[in-house]
This record gives sequence, C-alpha cells and structure tokens, in this order.
Amino acid sequence: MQVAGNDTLGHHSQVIIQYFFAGGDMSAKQKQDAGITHEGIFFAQEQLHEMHDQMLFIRRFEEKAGQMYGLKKIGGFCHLCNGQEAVCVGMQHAAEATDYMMTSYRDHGHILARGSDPTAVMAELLGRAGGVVKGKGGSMHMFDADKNFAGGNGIVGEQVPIGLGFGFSSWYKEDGRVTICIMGDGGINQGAVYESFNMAALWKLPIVFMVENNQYAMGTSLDRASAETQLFKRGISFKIPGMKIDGMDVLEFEKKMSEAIEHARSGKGPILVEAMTYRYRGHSMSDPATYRTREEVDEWRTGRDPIARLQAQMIEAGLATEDSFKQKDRDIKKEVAAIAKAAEAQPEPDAAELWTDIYTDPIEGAYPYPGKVG
Amino acid sequence: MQVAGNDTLGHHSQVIIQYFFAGGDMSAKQKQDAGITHEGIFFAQEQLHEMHDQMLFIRRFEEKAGQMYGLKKIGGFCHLCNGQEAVCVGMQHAAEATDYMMTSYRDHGHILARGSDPTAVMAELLGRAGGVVKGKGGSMHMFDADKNFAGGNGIVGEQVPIGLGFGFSSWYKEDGRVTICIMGDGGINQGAVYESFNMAALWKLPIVFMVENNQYAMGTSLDRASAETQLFKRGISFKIPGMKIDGMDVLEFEKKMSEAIEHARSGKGPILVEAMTYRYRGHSMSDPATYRTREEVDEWRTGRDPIARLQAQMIEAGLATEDSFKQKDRDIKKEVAAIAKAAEAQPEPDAAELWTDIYTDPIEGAYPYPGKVG
Amino acid sequence: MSKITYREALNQAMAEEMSRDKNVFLMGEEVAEYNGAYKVSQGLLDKFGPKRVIDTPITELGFAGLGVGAAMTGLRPVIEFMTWNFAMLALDQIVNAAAKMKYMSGGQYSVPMVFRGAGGSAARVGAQHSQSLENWMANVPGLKVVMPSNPADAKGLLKASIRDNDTVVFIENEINYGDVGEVPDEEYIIPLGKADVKRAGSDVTIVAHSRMTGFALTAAKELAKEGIEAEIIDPRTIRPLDENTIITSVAKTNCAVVVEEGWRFAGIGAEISARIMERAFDDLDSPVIRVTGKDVPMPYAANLEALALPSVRDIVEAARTACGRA
Amino acid sequence: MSKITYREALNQAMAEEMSRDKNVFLMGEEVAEYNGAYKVSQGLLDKFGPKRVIDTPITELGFAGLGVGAAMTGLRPVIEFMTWNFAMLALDQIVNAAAKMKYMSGGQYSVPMVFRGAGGSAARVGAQHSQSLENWMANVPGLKVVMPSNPADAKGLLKASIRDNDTVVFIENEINYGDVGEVPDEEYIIPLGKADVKRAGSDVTIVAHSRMTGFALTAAKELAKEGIEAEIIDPRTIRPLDENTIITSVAKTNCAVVVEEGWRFAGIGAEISARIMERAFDDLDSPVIRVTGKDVPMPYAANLEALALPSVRDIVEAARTACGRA
Ligand SMILES: Cc1ncc(C[n+]2csc(CCOP(=O)(O)OP(=O)(O)O)c2C)c(N)n1
Ligand SMILES: Cc1ncc(C[n+]2csc(CCOP(=O)(O)OP(=O)(O)O)c2C)c(N)n1
Ligand SMILES: [Mg+2]
Ligand SMILES: [Mg+2]
Repeated sequence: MQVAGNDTLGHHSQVIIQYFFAGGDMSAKQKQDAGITHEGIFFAQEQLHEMHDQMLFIRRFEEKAGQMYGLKKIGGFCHLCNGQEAVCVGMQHAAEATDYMMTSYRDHGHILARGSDPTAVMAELLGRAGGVVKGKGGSMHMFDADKNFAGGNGIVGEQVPIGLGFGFSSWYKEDGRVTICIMGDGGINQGAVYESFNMAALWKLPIVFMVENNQYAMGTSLDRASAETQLFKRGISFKIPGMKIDGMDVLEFEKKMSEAIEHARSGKGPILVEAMTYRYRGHSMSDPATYRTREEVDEWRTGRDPIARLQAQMIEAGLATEDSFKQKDRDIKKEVAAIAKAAEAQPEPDAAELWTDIYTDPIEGAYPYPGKVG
Repeated sequence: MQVAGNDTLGHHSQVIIQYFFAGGDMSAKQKQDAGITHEGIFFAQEQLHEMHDQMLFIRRFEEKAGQMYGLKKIGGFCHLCNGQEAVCVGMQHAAEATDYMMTSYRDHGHILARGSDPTAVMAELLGRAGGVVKGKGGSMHMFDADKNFAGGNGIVGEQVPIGLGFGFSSWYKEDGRVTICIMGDGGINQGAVYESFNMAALWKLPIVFMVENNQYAMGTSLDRASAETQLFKRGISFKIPGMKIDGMDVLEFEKKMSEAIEHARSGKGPILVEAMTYRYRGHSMSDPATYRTREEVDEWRTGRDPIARLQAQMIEAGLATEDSFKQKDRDIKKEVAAIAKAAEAQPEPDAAELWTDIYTDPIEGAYPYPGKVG
Repeated sequence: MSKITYREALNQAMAEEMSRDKNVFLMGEEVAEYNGAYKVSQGLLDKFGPKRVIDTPITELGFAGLGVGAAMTGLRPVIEFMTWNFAMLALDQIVNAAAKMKYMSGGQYSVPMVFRGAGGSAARVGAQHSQSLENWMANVPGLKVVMPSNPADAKGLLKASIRDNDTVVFIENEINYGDVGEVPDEEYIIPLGKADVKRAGSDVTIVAHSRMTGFALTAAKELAKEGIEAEIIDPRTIRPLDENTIITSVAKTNCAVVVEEGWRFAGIGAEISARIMERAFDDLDSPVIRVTGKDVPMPYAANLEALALPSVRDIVEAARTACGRA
Repeated sequence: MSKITYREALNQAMAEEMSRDKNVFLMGEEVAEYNGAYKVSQGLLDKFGPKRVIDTPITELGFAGLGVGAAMTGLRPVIEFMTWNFAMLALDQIVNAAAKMKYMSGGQYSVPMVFRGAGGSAARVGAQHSQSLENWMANVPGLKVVMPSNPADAKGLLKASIRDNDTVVFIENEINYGDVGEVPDEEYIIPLGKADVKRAGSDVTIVAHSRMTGFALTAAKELAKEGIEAEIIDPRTIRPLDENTIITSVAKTNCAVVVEEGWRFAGIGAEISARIMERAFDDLDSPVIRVTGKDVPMPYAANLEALALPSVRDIVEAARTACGRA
C-alpha cells in the first residue's frame, strides 16, 4: 500500500496521499463469479445487489420519513441523507461488524446500513415504544449497541472525542477493532476534533476519522466556513494522513474505505478520510435550501447519483436489467410502506419510561424527584 | 519577503517557510551609528543597550519574585520566565506600542517588556493596592490596558480566542494594529486554538500567533503531548504559514518577529511563530522540575543564555565591557530591590474593593448580595 | 402600538441598536446569509452588510471568545448561539473570561457584550437540545441574565442589554418566537433588573419566567374560575433578581409558587424559594412550592416529553396547594 | 485504623480499585510521570504501567470525551481534571454526553466512569482557579456528585464511585489534600447517597460539605462554648442528596444553616434551603440561613480573599441567628 505512514508524511510535509492503490489478490473462485471489477477489486454479484438494495432502501426510507414528517408524525428535527447513500453503504461493506461507528444527528442511513431493524428505526422517528432507543432519542439519537453503532449525537463534533475513546478502548483491550468516527464538513471545524486528532496520532489509535463533505453545513458552504477546504488535509498539522474519496461511487468508496480501515487496523494509527458527497434535501425538513442553485443540485442528483450509477454499471455487466431494478424499487417501496405502518401501529412508550434509563444504579430513597408521572 | 502567502502555501502543501529574510533597507543615518548588524539588520547601540537592560531587568525581577515567594510574600502560583527574556524583549521591539498583546499566566516578563510600571507589577505579586490590577489578579492575571496588554490568562489556551477578537476588532475598525497572541507548547493543543486559527485565516485577520516553545508543559515534554512537534506547522491544516525562530537570540528574534508582524499588518492574514526557548526554573515555584536532566538545563542555561549572548556580541562590537555590564547588573539589582521594598510598603487593597469592578453598571438595590464586608 | 412577533421584536431591537451604534455587530452561525436559523436576524445582512453581520464556522468556544476580545477593545458584540444548548461548549469564555475579566483586570477591561439565543426546550428535540442554563449563568457574578417572556419585553430588554456596559446572557425561547404581542411604536428601553407584575392578584404569588410566564397566566385564568386570584410575577432579569417585587407580593398573598422549565436541583426556583424564606418567613402561610421540569433528560416521544415539562395543570395544582385550597 | 492524608486516601482508593479491576484506568494531565500535579496519583504509574496511567495533552474536552467513549465500551475510566476549574472546557462531554447517554440510547449504553479532581478555591489562586461547580453538576440528572470532607470518606467514596455503574463527578479539595485522618485498615466502601452526621447536636442543624465541613466543626466548638449544640451534617454525596438525614435533624433542632464555598445564587444552599422548607416547614422556628462564598470573582490579595470566603465566624454568627441567640 502506498499510503505514507505518519512518520514520513509529517516530517517531510509531503502532499497527503490522495488516492492509493491496494491491488488486492483476487481468488480463483471470485474470478469465476459474475460481478464487476473496479480498479482491481472484484465485487461479486451478490454483494453488488446487496449494496444496491441497501442504497435504494435507504433512499426510499428517507423519503418515507420526509412524508411522515410532513404529516407531523415525526417531530423536532429530521435530517435526511438522500444522496449520501453510497457513503453509508460503502462504509459498512468495508468495515467489520465488530468495528465501532458513531456519527452526528444525520444518522438514519448509517444505522440502516449497519443492519439495525428498520422498523425500530422508523418507530424511533415516530416516538414509539419499539423504537431503536425506545422512543427516547428520536431522529438525532439512534443507537444500536449490538451492532456497535454508538449514535446519533446532536451536538456538532461531540462524537469525535467519544470516537477517540472507542479507539482508545481497542488499543487498551487490543481487540483488533477499528473505530469509524464520522463528522460533517461543518463539524470538522470544532476544536474538539483537533484535540482528538492530536491524541489519536500521538498514541496511534486505530481510528478512521471520516468527514462527510456534503459541502454545506446548514446554509453555510464549505468555503465560507473553512480556511482549508481540502478537508483531507485537516490532519496534516497532527501528522494524520488523509484520503479523499468519491462518495457518490459505492464501489470506489468501498475500496478506498477498506484501505483506510486496513491502515488503522494494521497499527499505523489514525487516518482522515474525506468523502465527497452531497445531500439532495435541505439540512433538515424545515430548510428550503435556497442557498444552493437548482443547477448545482441537479448536477449531483442527476449527474452523480450513486444509485443510478451502480444500476448502470450492473446493467452493463449484465447483472440486472432496468426492469428488474424497477421491480426491486416497487418491492422496496412496499416494504418501506409496511414498515411505516407497523411502526405507526406501535404504542407510545409507557409513561413509566420517563423515569428509567437515567441511572444504572439508582439510589433507593435518594433519587431526587421520582415518580409522580403525569 | 519570501514568506509564502496563505493561498499558495495551502494549495501546494509546501514546506512551511522556516526562515525568511527581509533584508530591510538601512538608512544612511543608521549606518553611521555604532551598533551591530545582524543578518542584514542594523541594531543601534541605544537599542542594544535597551534590549540588554530590559532582559537583565526581567531576569533580576523574576529572581526577586522567586525570593519573595520563598518568603511567602507572594501566594498561589507564580510562574517565572527566566531564560525566556529574549522572546519577551525581542517581541516588544518588533511590535508597535499600539499593537495588542495577550498571553497566559506566565506574564511577568511580557508585561515588564511592554513597559508597565515594575513597581505596580511587583505590588501585584504581593497583593497590594497599587498592583497593576489593584491586587485583584496576582501573578497570573496582569493587565495593562494603557499599554494594550490584555492579560494574564489562567485557563490554558483561553487567550487565543480572545486574541482572535482583538484581531477581529482591528479588521473591523481598520486601525492598522496587529495582535500578538501568545501561547505555550502545551497550550497549543487546546481545541480553541484551531477554532481560532480557522477563523483568523478565513477572514485574514492581522494576528501573529506565537507559541513559546519552552519544550515542557509542566512536567510533560513536547513529544509526549504533541503528535507534530514542529509547532510552526500546526497552522498548515488551516493555511496559516509558520516560522520557527531562535528565541534565545534577541536580535534574531526581533528581526524575524518584525517580519511576522509585517506579514500580519500588510493584510496577508495570520502567521504562526514558533519561538524556541527554555524556562530555567520549574513550571511554577512549587515544581522541582525533576523531569529534566541537569545537563539539558545547563546546555540551555550556560550554552544559549540570551543575556550572555547579547553581552558577548556587544563586547565584541566594542559597545560595552564586562565591567560595564557588571556595573549595570549591580544597578539593576539595586533598582529591583528598591522596587520590591516600595511595593511591599504599599497597603493591601481596601476591603471595599472586594465589591468593585464586578459590574460597570451595577443595578441599584438589585445587586445580589452587596456589602457586608467582613 | 403595533402587533409583532417576539422574533420581530428581537430583530427590531438589534436593527435599532446597530443603526444607533456602529460598534454593535452580530455574529454567529447562520445569522447572515441564512437570515438566522430561526430568522431572528432576518434582513440584517442586507441592512448592515457583511462586516457587521457575520456568519461563523461551527466553533462556539472560538467565536464566543472572539466576542470577548472584541468587547475588550470597545466594540459591542452580539454573539448569537443558535441555541444555548451549544453554549455548553463556550462556557469557559463566558464564565472564566467575560464574567471575571473586569475584576481580574482591576477594572481596566470591561466586556460589554450580549450572548443571545434560544434556551430551554423546543418541541421534540430530545435530550441534547433542551437544556436550561439560566441557573448556571445566574450563579456567576459578573454576568447579567435576561429572559423575556413576550415581544414587548423582548425588544426593550434586548436594547437595554446591548447598551449595557457588562456582559449580558440573553436567553430567548424558541417556542415563543412566533408569539404575537403589542409593542410600542416609539423607541423604548426596559431597564434590566426590574420584574414585571403580569397580573395582579391577592391569593397566591406565582413567579415564572420565559415561556413559563405564559403558562402561569393561563393557570391564573383557571384559578380565577375557582376564585383564586393569582399574582403573576415575571422577573425578566434573572440576575440581578428584583427580589423586592417578589417579597412585596408574598407579603400580600402569604404563599408562593415558583415555576421553571429547567431541572429542579439548584435551579432558579430553589434560589427564589430560599430568598422568600429569608426575607418573608413570617409572611408565609405555607412552604413555597417549586414547579419544575422533571428530573430527567428530555425524552423525544411526544407523551414522555409532555410529562417531562411543567404543565399548566402542575401550576394550578401547586397554586391550590400553596393557598390551602387543594 | 491508620492515620493517612486525604491525598493518600484517594491514592489508595485508586490503587485498590485498579488492582481489583483491570478495566479501571487513570488518565489526565500530569497523572503519570509527574505523579500528579497534587501528587494524588503518586506511584500509580510505577505500579500499573503506562497503559493504565496515562498523561494527556492539555485538552480537557478531548480527554473527557475519550473517557465517555471508553466507558461506553465497558472500561472504567477515572479522568482527572488537574482542577475542576478546567472542567469548564469539558462540560459538554460531561453533561450532554456522559449524563444523557444512557437515556438517549434507551438504556443501551451506560457511562461508568469517574471525573475527579480538586474543586473550589485553593489558596490565592485568583478568579479563574477558584470555581465551585457542584451546584451546576448536581443540577443534572444522570450524574452523581460526590464531595468528601475527610480522608476516610475520601477513600470509601472514591472506591464506591469507581465501582458505580454511572458517571460520578467526584470533587476533591486541594486545601484538604494534606489533612490527616484515621482510615480503616480493612477494605471498605462508603455507599453513595448517604449523608453523615459528623457531630450530634440539638440546637441547630448545620449542613456543610467538602472543606466547609471542617469549618462547621470548628464553628460547632465555638458554639458549644456558648451552650449552643450544633448538629453537623456532611451530605458527602451532593446528588442524590440524602435529604432524610437533614430533615430528621431539622425536626429536632427546628432551625438550620447551610454552608458552601461557592456562590450563593442557585447554589447548593439554595437547594437545601428550599427542600427544608418543603419538607419541614412546620418544624422551622426561623428561616434557613445560607452562608456562602461572597458574590464576587475570587480576588488574589490575601485580605480580600479572606473576605470572599465563608469563615468560621460567619457560620457561628449564622447559627446564633438561626437559633435565636444572636
Ligand atoms: C455545537 C453545535 N452547534 C450548532 C449546532 C446546530 N447545527 C446542527 S447541524 C449544523 C450543521 C452541521 O453541518 P455539517 O457538519 O456539515 O453536517 P451535515 O448536516 O452537512 O451532515 C448545525 C450548525 C449543533 N447541533 N451543535
Ligand atoms: C485549561 C487548563 N488546563 C490545565 C491547566 C493547568 N496548567 C497550568 S500551566 C499548564 C502547562 C502549560 O504549559 P505550556 O502551555 O507549555 O506553557 P508554559 O507553562 O510552558 O509557559 C497546565 C497544565 C490550566 N491552567 N488550564
Ligand atoms: Mg455538511
Ligand atoms: Mg511550555
């Protein structure tokens, strides 16, 4: 692998390695299978279908969430990830199930890609008892400890020191896990990020810091918030190597992200990945996103859509047809509709839940103001 | 000036300009005067004597402070700057009186070099009414608004966003001032520093960020706290150019610092200066500094002492003799002793001062718990 | 008088003060081009230009400190936190720098600035976006803490806060932004440190600030139906607290209820309760009752959220109990 | 029983818990090679090695968050703040992450960790190094707040805090570090949430925590000379507060004084005062009196500092007033 290690990179202030090539060995078995070879990496058709279906599922799920929000069934903030599906899905294919992961409030796509029960995710959005966090967290605070998915954090940048702690834990326990700690292009300006970069690099913790560069933080475009807009360079001052990856191409993303994860897992310390992506919708449901031109949105939406791109690749490789994708889309829409229905049918959390999950060890008789629910 | 501007530097990830040369024009008048020419810059003898005397004064003042602390006349923390005098003095000679300046708790040398009344500084250490901040701040919180010296800040790194605000003010008012914002090699790890770097670079504010790299933060050596130990590179990720300067050579320091200040003043935006220096004493009076070897301390103290160095240069240039320096030292010691005596003779602040300087506009009858002094 | 929203009232206050004093500037996330996350700064960029209405990166500690430094040079920053929840990151600059600067510098540096934004809980935004910080801020000498409950107060108090020569923590309420109320047409200032009796009454004193003032007024209507006349006091300025207005009321009603959205432990209610005991012990027929947000992080689910917040019913019940008519 | 210092007691607590449970680690500024800025971690690096005793860069927010993340994976971090003053920078991780995590995650993630260090004012360290944060921390559901006043409590409570499955804010006192006291030789734990009656008395209840407990005990001796027997209660755990012990005492003495070093507005004293009124109104012969740090940033000058802090004399006078013998 051609990535420059921490040492050489920092000392010579070299340009960060923007693209590097792993050129993995393909097994004879794989070669026989149908699939697509992307820059030397073979993706078998099962995996391609899985990736496609996951991306499409996330797209349709988010659309449904948007509808439910419009119907006022979802309250508060609701940040959709339409357009960013290849990042969510590519990353999950690159990571192990045991790897840790945490992100901001824009978390639906990630937790779905991670394999959490979509009905529980939808129920959470609706504030239902069967929500992935019992209806207590809502859109911004999705967690699934069984899947090693640690949120769902509402304070911009807050998940970065927390991710540092997960990475530290793997160093401490020597458990071979990698932590993938995700932030936005706005979040990367927070001071806590650099405190974390420094400690992660100093102690060579197994962490992939990933910035989802969708080029806007609410209404603020990247260049209005960042002196250095090439975000993968934001680790140079801390000797963290950087990679920039096309986040609209799921195969490319999976491949490069695998390399980044391998870098972290192999003991070389942290790495910073910049995923170039775009959110089709406003920042949250209430944002009309007038700060972007129609042309810009279209350029990404029609020109670079990750789902359309993979579909075209698969059709060209003879792995699917337009019709089969249309059928798949109908199936997924039905599935999502059924999920929404099932989630909506769930009851609200029991009123007694107001007082649970505050302390693991509540102190009898001393808990300040218990009870009197209602 | 060869310094790379923000734009080119960041884009090409070039190695930061470590040393650059201004080669200022010398006036005919200066050439005739006695003095020393250091790398193309002429220092007239008056200035050399002034620099020398200021450094020596700070040295003796700090020693006196150390004594007074030993006698328990100074309380709390007391952070001396012995060894770092060339940084304090060189910087003041490079800056204009109207330029703003702020630093950490290690502030005695800076406020003295800035020209504040040394009796008031000593009185402050002793908690007297005539202290530079009326006895309310002590060693860590020296301020002199008339001299544009804004502290004296006890929370590590806190002065950096504050300095950003001073720089912002000059941008807002277009008053041509530069802000020199000083931090330690430990302080530079604080997240607030990078938030400030980003904003300063984004808006091209006239700020010289200066890190006094004395290579220890309390008992922690630089390499145990920083992934990137070349601290002048800590701005690269924010497109801030860096300079590393020998902080044990007052002429060199004045020269390079002038260039840095000129860079900021000329509208090119912020610059980060790393001043290589060393503190001879422990972190504060209670620190035995056993984390450093005797040899290391000696190497700096006898090998690189800024006062001895300037003395040698001046003797060689025929501007002074060993004897004249000895006499000067005796004079300064006497002066410092007299200052300490005068400061000690001052009364403690009036008890009523407990309740002043909290609000500019106190609200009659509503101030929570006024009075009852004693 | 004109009818305008709480949001417009705040907007007018800033526009008027910015027109009056060129040292006043507004800075924060999305305040300029986006016209404010909650549109409080609508139109100010157009009116005053990009030098005086400035969008920042998401770096609360950094731009709070920028405000402190700028104020020390004589500028009058209005620093907007998109919400006060995010100010948790900036507390060091507010408390250790802004509040203590004048004292530490022996009076040499003042920090005339306003930190403002929406505080407390909005609707359905969960645990991390529903923090009440007024009790923490009011704890700190050197700060003034202002929390308006209606448009007229919002405008007059924000203008006073911008003109004040000290650091003012100005906490708005997101849910109130759309509230409409009468606001004088001529220029006016509401001095800091003065409570307002929003409703006179003789049977029970109810002290409530920010959104809770409205809840208390609604409760008062309910109570009136039962023949209980509640006196509703809105402190408006939490620090310094106009304790005389409260004590005078308790001397008349002989009982009190204190309402706050925030958590109970060492909250504003605790302070007011303790002060009433200290200054009106002999006037009290019954213990002061605190109605507060429940002692839980804010849940998302609609039913749980409703349970977590103080309700009009809670206030009514507390008032009945306080005046012995439960 | 052995006589050891408060500092050694804390050290033993950490050493014992680290020996017992390999998931416990200590992290903070200068905790390892320097053996602690105040030598509380003396010898721990030697004993447990650099993986379990870790020096950090000066980045409070970052390593506080590191602790939260590590705790979420089942480790048991002890995060030392050199002093709690610096924790102002880390409050977002303590409050928005550690305290709320279990709730937000529907019970999936606990945060079993201790944030510890010296709080309050040391001697002559000025405004920025003299902050009391216990009232802010005790305001927050999800946190437990512990403040020992002597070596035996320090040891037993720190061991309990490290074993606790929730986030404990453990606030020590720098001036107490050198205090010597008797500590049991056998292993022991002091359960959180239990106050301790440090002196029995029938005339006045004095509630005081941390360094103020010692002040109150000294005041009690003075008062005894005048025939006033004070009952001194040290809550030890501020949150949850053992209010029953306080109420029981007030039922006997019919009056109370609450002492704290921190500022008055919405402090611990306000909370305790309000609770005493709520639960023991009819027992009270006089209003609860608060003795607190003065409402000023801490000054440096020796005479001003002495005036700013609560004194034994202040407590004595308050107790006399409370029980009607002023
Ligand atoms: C500390 C903090 N400041 C401000 C906010 C309000 N806020 C929520 S999202 C957001 C923009 C974040 O943008 P980015 O990091 O690019 O992520 P994206 O929304 O594009 O995924 C802001 C300012 C917040 N939640 N937390
Ligand atoms: C936020 C914060 N954390 C910790 C401290 C305690 N502390 C005071 S000075 C210091 C070391 C600072 O070292 P450096 O920045 O290198 O400055 P130097 O003392 O060498 O001048 C520490 C950790 C503090 N004052 N503030
Ligand atoms: Mg973004
Ligand atoms: Mg240093």
